[in-house]
Amino acid sequence: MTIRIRVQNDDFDMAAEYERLRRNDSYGAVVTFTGLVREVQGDHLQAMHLEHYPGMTENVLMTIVKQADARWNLGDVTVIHRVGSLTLNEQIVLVAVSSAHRVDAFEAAQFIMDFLKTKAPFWKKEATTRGEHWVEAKDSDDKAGQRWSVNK
Amino acid sequence: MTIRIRVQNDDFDMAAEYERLRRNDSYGAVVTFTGLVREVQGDHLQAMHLEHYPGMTENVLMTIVKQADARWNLGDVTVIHRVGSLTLNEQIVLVAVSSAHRVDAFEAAQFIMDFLKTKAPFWKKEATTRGEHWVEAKDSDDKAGQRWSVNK
Amino acid sequence: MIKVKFFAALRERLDCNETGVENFQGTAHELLDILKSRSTQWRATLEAQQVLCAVNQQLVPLSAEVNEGDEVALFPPVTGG
Amino acid sequence: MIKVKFFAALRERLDCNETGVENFQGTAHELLDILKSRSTQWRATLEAQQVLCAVNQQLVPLSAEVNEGDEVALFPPVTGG
Repeated sequence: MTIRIRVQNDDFDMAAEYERLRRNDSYGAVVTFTGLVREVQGDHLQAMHLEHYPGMTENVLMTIVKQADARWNLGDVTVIHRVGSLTLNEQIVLVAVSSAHRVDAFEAAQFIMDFLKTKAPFWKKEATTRGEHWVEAKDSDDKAGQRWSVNK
Repeated sequence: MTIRIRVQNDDFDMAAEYERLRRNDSYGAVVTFTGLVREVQGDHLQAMHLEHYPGMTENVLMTIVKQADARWNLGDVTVIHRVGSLTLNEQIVLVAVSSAHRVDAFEAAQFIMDFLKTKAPFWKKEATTRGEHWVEAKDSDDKAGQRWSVNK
Repeated sequence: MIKVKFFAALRERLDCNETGVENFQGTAHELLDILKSRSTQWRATLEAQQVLCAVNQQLVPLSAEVNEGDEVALFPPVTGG
Repeated sequence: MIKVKFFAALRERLDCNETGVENFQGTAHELLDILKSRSTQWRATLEAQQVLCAVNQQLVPLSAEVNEGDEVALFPPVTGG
């Protein structure tokens, strides 16, 4: 199993990351999740700034991936999260998981995203035509994280 | 919403399909599933042949995607499934879903794959060093399809 | 006439892509019985495994009615994806 | 000395990236109380929203012990992804 964790300012090449994961004869399933900067409803987004806690971020992401690997039968996992200034439609995050079986790949990718959203020290600040504000954490993300604590 | 359904002999370009879906400011989440020809355990795969029922296949895939769209809040959906002769590590199927929210994109992509596996008229035949055989349907796929019939 | 198509393992074992059944009125199950009665080999093949049925390219249970001019397809459980 | 880092909205509202607390022994909750007592503005900011705590880059509950030389971080609920 190869785990790749990256926290970076630069954009990432989703196609190259996918190609890296698919080149293994044993894994028949690849699931990717990509998060993009989207428009703010009823307003116009001018920029998004992503702050993080260097050092802690990478450790938390690695811990989350290792928890997923202990729970499902996984091939390779890549997690890339950008920080710094982004604009509308830019890529923020990529989670890519390969596995012999599709259910493992789907569930592990969801698990990693759910915990990234609730445990990894990233914070988003949006600048719109009405000014700057820090994005509020969502209850729905806490709930998404909690569903994995019950054995399914 | 744009729905793209393709049943084709030719390989597909996963990166181009992803780029098509991500170019929309309203959808912040893209989930992709790719199925690949994988090695047969304890044997060596020489080729895979995929047969389908022309006409019916496209209709079934469209019906499945429309059911997903009725159930979740989706952006665009692309389903591409290959037929004919494939070799080890080739791409078989792509399901790509965009949405404003990640949970919708994840669940819809899983739903589409679960029903594709149990309702769409495709059949796989594997050729290994021990001869040719039709792949048997899996109980686990029936179960994966059934879980969507209970309201969650 | 009812046009009947076969796919995958069923098509190979019957050595038949497509056949016709004349003057038929009844359910898909009854149509299957007529096909089984064609030969011991057809009976054996059609009874050896689970057979799914589509009428006019829609999956249906074997209790479904088949009408003159319909396109019926018989095939094993699907294995795509 | 305990090094205390602040992030995101907390860092901006306190106008402070990092501070130090001398001769401290106790829980993260007690450390937070010391920081609140620095000024009415710090108290208001640290009481206005949910504050999460990491000790040596591990998320911990506020009941966790903080020891000499630890790196403590205080921040709002995370919003990445």
